Amino acid sequence: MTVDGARLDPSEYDELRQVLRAFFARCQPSEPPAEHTPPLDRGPWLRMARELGVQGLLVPERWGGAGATLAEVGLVFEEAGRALHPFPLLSTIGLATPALLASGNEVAMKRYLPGIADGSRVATLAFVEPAGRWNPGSYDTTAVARADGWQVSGVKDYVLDGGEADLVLVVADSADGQVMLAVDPRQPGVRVIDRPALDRSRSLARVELEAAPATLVAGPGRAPEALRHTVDTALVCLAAEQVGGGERCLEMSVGHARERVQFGRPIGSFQAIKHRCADMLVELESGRALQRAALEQVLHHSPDRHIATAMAKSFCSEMFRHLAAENIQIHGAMGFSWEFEAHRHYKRATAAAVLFGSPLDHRLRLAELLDY
Amino acid sequence: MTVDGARLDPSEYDELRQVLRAFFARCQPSEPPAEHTPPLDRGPWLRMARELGVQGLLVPERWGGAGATLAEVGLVFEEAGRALHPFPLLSTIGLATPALLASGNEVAMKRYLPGIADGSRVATLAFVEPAGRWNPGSYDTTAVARADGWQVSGVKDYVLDGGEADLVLVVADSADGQVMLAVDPRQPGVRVIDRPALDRSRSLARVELEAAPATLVAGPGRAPEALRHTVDTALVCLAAEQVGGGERCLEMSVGHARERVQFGRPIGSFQAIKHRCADMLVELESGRALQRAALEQVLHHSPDRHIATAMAKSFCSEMFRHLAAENIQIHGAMGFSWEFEAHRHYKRATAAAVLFGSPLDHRLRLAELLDY
Amino acid sequence: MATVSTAASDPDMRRVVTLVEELLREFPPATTDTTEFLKAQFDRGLAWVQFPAGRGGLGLPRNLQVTVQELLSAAGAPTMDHYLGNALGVGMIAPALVRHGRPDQWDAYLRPMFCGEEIWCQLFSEPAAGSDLSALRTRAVLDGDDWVINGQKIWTTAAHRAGRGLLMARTGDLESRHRGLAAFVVDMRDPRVDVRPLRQIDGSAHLNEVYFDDLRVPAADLIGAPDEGWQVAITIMMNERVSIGGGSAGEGSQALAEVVEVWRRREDRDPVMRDRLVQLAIKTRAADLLNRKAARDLAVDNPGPEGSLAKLIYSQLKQGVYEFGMDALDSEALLFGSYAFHHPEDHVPDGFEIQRHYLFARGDSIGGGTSEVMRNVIGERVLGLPKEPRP
Amino acid sequence: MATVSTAASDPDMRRVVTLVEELLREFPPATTDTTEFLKAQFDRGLAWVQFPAGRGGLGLPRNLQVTVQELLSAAGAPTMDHYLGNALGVGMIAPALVRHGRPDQWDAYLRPMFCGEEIWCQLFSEPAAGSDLSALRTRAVLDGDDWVINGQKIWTTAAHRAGRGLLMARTGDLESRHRGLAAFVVDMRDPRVDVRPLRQIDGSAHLNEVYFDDLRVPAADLIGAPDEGWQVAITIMMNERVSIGGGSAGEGSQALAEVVEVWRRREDRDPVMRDRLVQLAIKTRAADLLNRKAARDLAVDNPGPEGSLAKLIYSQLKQGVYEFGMDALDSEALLFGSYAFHHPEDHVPDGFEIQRHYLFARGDSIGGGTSEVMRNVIGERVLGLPKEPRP
Repeated sequence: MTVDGARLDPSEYDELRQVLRAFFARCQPSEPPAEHTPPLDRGPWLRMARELGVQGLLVPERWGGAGATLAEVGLVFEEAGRALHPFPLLSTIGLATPALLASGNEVAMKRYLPGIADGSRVATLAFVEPAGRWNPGSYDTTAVARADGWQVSGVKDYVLDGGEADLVLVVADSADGQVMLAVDPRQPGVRVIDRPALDRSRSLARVELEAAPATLVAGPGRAPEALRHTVDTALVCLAAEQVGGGERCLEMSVGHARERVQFGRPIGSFQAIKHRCADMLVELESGRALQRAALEQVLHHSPDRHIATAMAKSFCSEMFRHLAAENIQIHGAMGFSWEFEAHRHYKRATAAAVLFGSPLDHRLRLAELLDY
Repeated sequence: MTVDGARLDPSEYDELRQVLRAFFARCQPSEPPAEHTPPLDRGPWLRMARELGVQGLLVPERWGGAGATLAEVGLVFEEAGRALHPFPLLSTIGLATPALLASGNEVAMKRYLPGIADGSRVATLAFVEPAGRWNPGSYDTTAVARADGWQVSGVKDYVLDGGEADLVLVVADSADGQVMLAVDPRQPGVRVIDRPALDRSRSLARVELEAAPATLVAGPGRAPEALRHTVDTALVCLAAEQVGGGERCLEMSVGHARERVQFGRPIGSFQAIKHRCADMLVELESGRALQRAALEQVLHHSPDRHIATAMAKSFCSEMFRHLAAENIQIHGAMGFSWEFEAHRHYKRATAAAVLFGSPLDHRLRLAELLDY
Repeated sequence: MATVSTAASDPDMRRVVTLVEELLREFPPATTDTTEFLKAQFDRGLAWVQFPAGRGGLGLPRNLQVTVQELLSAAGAPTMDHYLGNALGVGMIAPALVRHGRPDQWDAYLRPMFCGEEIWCQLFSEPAAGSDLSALRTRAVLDGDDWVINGQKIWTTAAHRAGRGLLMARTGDLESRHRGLAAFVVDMRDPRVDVRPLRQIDGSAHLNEVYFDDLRVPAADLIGAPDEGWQVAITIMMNERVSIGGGSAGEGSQALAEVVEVWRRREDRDPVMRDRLVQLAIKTRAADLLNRKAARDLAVDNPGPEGSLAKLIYSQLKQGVYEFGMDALDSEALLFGSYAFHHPEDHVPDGFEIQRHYLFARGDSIGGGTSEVMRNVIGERVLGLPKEPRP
Repeated sequence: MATVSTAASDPDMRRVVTLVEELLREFPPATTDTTEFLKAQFDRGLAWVQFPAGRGGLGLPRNLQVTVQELLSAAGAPTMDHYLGNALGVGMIAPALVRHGRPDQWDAYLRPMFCGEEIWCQLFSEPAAGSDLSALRTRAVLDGDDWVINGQKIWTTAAHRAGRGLLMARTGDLESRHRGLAAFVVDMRDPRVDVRPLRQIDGSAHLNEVYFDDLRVPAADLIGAPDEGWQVAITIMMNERVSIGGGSAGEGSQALAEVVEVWRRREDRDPVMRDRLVQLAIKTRAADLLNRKAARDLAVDNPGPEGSLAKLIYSQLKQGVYEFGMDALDSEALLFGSYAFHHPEDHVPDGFEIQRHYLFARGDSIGGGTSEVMRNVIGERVLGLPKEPRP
C-alpha cells in the first residue's frame, strides 16, 4: 500500500482552510429536525465535489481526484468539525476511500473512485456488528464465493451514513479468512434501516444482508491489513474533526465570556471562567498536537502509527467531550437550549467518542503496544 | 466480640475536643529533626494517660480504662490528625488495644491492658511483611507451639512505632491456622530495626523474629476474625486522623487566603483560590460523613461495616492527600518550605494513604463486596 | 431509624408522631384520594411543621418535618417531592411567603399550594440577568391600587402549568440594583401573561419564557415592602438550593442504581470501568449522608448555605454517574429515541433513559444557580473568604 | 529529522550547520574540556544564534538555535541545560541583557555566563510580593555615581553559588507600583549581600533569602532606564516560562521513563493503575510535542505566552507522573532516605528518587509563576479575555 499523493505546500493550507470555512458556512443547513436526521441534500454535496474537490482529495488524478494526501484531508475534517455539518464525509472520504485505496484492487478503484470524486457516489464501510464492538477478532457476517459471484449474509450495525450510501463496503469472514466486498444497497437481499442517532448530525444505519450479491474488493491476503490502515486513517480524520469541534467550542466560550456581563463585569474577567478557558486551551492544543503527529505517522506509514492514532483518538475524544460540556456550562441556561449550537456539539462529541472504539478501548490497546 | 463501652453524650464531645486540642497544642514538639523520627518523649505520653485517659478510652474499667467507645476514640484521632503529633496512638489504641479486646483472651487483656491504659506500655500490631501487602491471604511468619511456650520466626515490616513498642502483637501462621501472639521486643530472638520514614511524624520498623519466645493471644478459631475487626477499627481511626488533617489544611488555606494580599487584594477574593477552598470543603465534609458513618457501623457491628470502612479509608486518603497538596499550592513558596507546617501534612497524607492498604486496594475489595 | 428513636424522648417529637399516626388511621393512604389526604395533612399542621398553627404548621422546629416525611413515606402516603409536581411552591416559595408575607396571604395561598390545586412558578431570571438579580429590568409601576408590570422573564420552570407565580420586579430605577426590587404574587392565567415554552437539549420544555404586557397586579399581592424583593429572593434561593441539591433522600442512590443496572447487563466487566463505578458509589454514599445531615440540621425557616454544598455535590455526581452510564452502554450510547418536543410531565419511558438523563444532567450545574455561584456562596458564606471587589 | 531536512534548503540553516560541523571538527567533544568547548561555541556565534555577531550570536532567527542544540546533542557536546547549571542566566537573563542593556554590558557578561564561569541568579520575589512584582519594596537610591540598595529578596534560586544577580529594585515610591522599578546587575560576592539558604520540602536548599544592606552598585550596572525594570522583568519571565515549562526536550519523557521502570518491577500489573499510566503516557507525548513546537516557533528574542502553556502542562504532568510513581511503589512509598540539609548540586542518588521527585514536583506549580498566574496569562494574553478589575 502506498501513499503517492502530492502534498500541498503548507503556505497553501491557510487558503484551503478559508475556502472550506466559507463553503461550510454557506451551506450550513438550518437546525436539524428533532424526529430524524435530515436526508442528505445532494446539491451542496455535488457542489463541494465540483467547486472544492473535497471528495476527491485522496483519489489519484487518473481516477478524477486531486491526488493529495491525508494532510489536506485532515484540514477538511477540522473545518467540518467546526461547522458540525451533516455531510457524509467521515463515511465517504474517511472510511470508504482509504479502504478502496488500501485494497490495491485496480478494478474496484477504477469502478468506484471516480464517482466518489465527482460527488455522485456516497460510500461507507460496514464493519461493526450488533454487539457494537469496533475491533472484534472475527465477524458473524459471512461471505461465500459462488460461480456467479460473491454472496454475503449477516447484520452490520452502526454503519455511518448507511441510509445515504450508494456503495457499502462490507467486511466479512469467508472460508479462507477476512474479505472486503462491495455491496450495492439497492440490490435484493439488502435491507438498510435508519437508526435513531443521539447525534442527529451524523446518520447511522443497520444493514441486514441475506445472500446479498457482492463484488470482491480485497481477499484474505489483503483485507485485514487494508482494514487496519483504513481504521488508522479514519481515526486520524475523526480526531481532526474533534479538534475542529473543540476549537469551535472554545471560540464560542471565549466569545461569550468576553461579551456576557454579570455582576457588572464581563464573566470572562472572573477567574472561574478565565481559568476554565485556559484549561480548555491546554486540552485543545494537546489534542491538536497528538492528532497532527498521528496524521504524519499514518501518512509516512511509520511503525509507531498504531500508537499515535490510538493516543490521538483517545485523547481527542475526551478533550472534545469535555470542551463541549464546558461550553454549555459557560453559556449557562442558553447553552442548554435547543435553539443554540452548544448542545449539538455536545451530542457530536458524545457520539464521536464512541465511534471506532471508546477512549478506554484505545488505551487498553495502547497498554499492549507500549508493553505496560 | 462485644463492644460494651458506654458512649459519651454528644453534648460532652465538644468539651472533650477542646481538652484534646489544648493538650496537643501544649505538647506539640518542635519541628522534627531531618535525619530520623525523634524518639517518643514519654513524659507527655504518660501525662496524656494520667490527665486525659486517652490511651485507656477503649479499655474496660475493670482494667483501668474509661470503658468508652470508638466514638470517643474517633475524636482523639481527629484531633491528633489536626495536631500532626508523633504520639504512637494509631499503634497503641488504634491497633493493639482493639486486637487485645477482640481476642477475647481475658488473661492477655488483664496482663496488657492496664499498662496501656496508664501510659506505661506502648503497643503495636505487626502483621505486614516485607512484600508490603496489607491484606495477604497467608503469612510467611510462622508460629510453633512447644512444651515451654510458643516460638515465632519470620520478618514483619512497616510496623507502626515498632521501635517504641513495649509489646508487639504478631500475626503468624501456625500448623492449625492463623494465630496472634504477644512478643516482648526485649527478648532474645527479636531484632527491631528503625526504617527511614517519608512521614517523620510516624515511625516505622522492621521486626525480625528468630525463634522468638511468644505468648498466645488468639488461636486459629479467633485470630482471623479478631484481625478483621482490628483492621476495621484501625481504618476508622486512620480515616478520623485524615479528616482532622484535612480540616487543618483547609483551615490554614482559608486563613492564608484571607490574610495574604497580592495584586492589591486578599488572594481569597480571587475565584481561583475561593473556589478551590470551596471544593476542599466539599471533599472534607464528604470524607467526614463517610468516616462518621463507618465509625457507627463498626461500633454497632453492622453487616455493612466492611463496605463502610473501605469507603471511608479510600475516600479520606485521597481527600487528605489532595487537601494537603492544595494547601501547599495556596501558600505558594512558603507552603513548600521546610520551616512551615504544610509539607508535613503532605507527607503524613501521602503515607497515611498507603497504610492499611491503598485507596485502590480498598476499592478493589469494594467492587467484590458490592458485587459490581 | 436511630434518629426517630433517639429524638422520640422529646415531647414535640411525640406530638408529631401521634398526629401522623392519627392522620394515617383516619385517612388510610391506600384508600384515600391524594388531594383529600394532603388537605387533611395540611389541616393537622403536618404540611410544614415549622409554619404557624392553622397555616399548615404547628410552630415546631423544622427538622421534625423530616420525621413526618419518613413516617408518611414508610406508610405509603403521598410525599411532597414525589407526588405533587409542585416542589418549587412547597419547598421554596411557601417559606418565603411565611417569612415575608401577611397572614391573609398565607390563608389565601398555602392550602391550595400544598394540596396541589395550585402549581407555583418562580419568575426571577431575565435574558440580561441570569445569576445576577441586581440587573433585573422587568418593571413594576404603581398606578392607583395596582402595580403595572412590563418585561420579560426567562428559564422559568413549570410556568406553562402554573396557576400562580412569584415575580421579582424592579420598583426603583436600574441603578438601585438589588435595593429597588419587589416580590409579587401574579395570576399566571391572566391574558396579559404570555408563556412560551423553551425547548431544551433533550427536546423537553421544562422551562419557559414569560412576557408581561401591562399586567395589573393588585397592591395587596405585593409580598413584604416594595423594596423587600431582594430579601425574598434570598430566602427562596437558600431554600431552592436545599431543594435542588437535596431533593428527596437518596436522589444520588437512584441515579447510581440506574447505571448499576446497565453495568450488570454488560458481558465484560472491565476493571477500569468497575473502579470508576466504585468511586461513584463512594461519592454517592457521601452525598446522601451529607444531604441527610443537612436536612436534619435545618432550623426553622433558616436553611443556611449548606444547601449550596449539597447542590454542588449532586450536580457533579449526577453528571459523573450518567457519563459512566453512557460509557457502560458502549455503542448503544450512539442511539436515542425521540427529540420530539414535549413537556416533562408527558414523558414516557422509551428505553433511552440513560441517554436522556445524561443530556439533562448538564443542566444540573446551571439551573438554580450555577456551580460557580455555589462555590462563591460556599467560599464567602461558609468559609468567610472576602468578596470580589465591585468594579 | 523532518525539520532539519526541510529547512536545510535555507541558506541560514546551511550556514549554521556548517559552523557547527567546523566547531565539532576543531573541538571534538570527547577530548575537549567543557569550558573550552563552550568558549569556542560562543566565539563562533553558536551560543545564541539570535544575538548580535560578536556577542555569542549571528543575528539569525532564534529557532535555528534548536537545530544547533540538536546537532550538538547528537554529537555528545555539552548542551546548555544539562551541563551548565546556569539555565537561569543562559535561558532568561541573557535575552533580557541583550534586549534592554548596552553593548558594553553584553561584552562584560555574556561570555563568562555562557561558558559557566559566572553563574547568575534572578532577584525578584520578596516576602510581601510573591507573584505581584508591583508590590516590591527593595529600594535603590542614587547617591553620586552609585545606587544604594537596601531590602530583602526571597525564593532566589542558586543565589548561594551565583557570581552575579539581576536585581529588581524600586527607584520610585511604593505608589508608583510597576512603573517605579529598575533592573541592576549586582555582584553576589559583595560582603553587603547576605545569602541565607532556605530549606525545602525534601531537605534541599534550591532557594535562598538574600539581604542587601547598603549595597553600592555603580550607575553603569543599571540595565536600561531607571524606570525600565518592569519591561526587563517581563522579558525575563516570558523566557523563564519557556525555560521552566520547556526545559530540555523530552523532560516529560524522562519523568515518565522513571516511573515506567518502577511499574515494570511490580509483580502485579493492576489494570486500573495501568490505565493511569497509559493516560500519563498520552499526556507526556502531547506535552513534548507541544513543547517542541513552542521551541520551534520562538521568534528572535520574543517568546510569547506559549511558554505559560508549556509550564502549566509540565507542572501538572510531573505531579501526576510522580503520584503514579508513588502509588506504583506501594508500601515502599512509606520510606525515604535522608532529609538532610543539602544544596541541590550535592545530590547523590540514594534509591529514593521517586519519593524525592514526588515531593519536589509540588513546587513545579509554584516556582516561576504559580499555575494560577499561568492561567491568567493564558486567559488574558492568548485568549484575549478581560482582566480582573483593579480594586
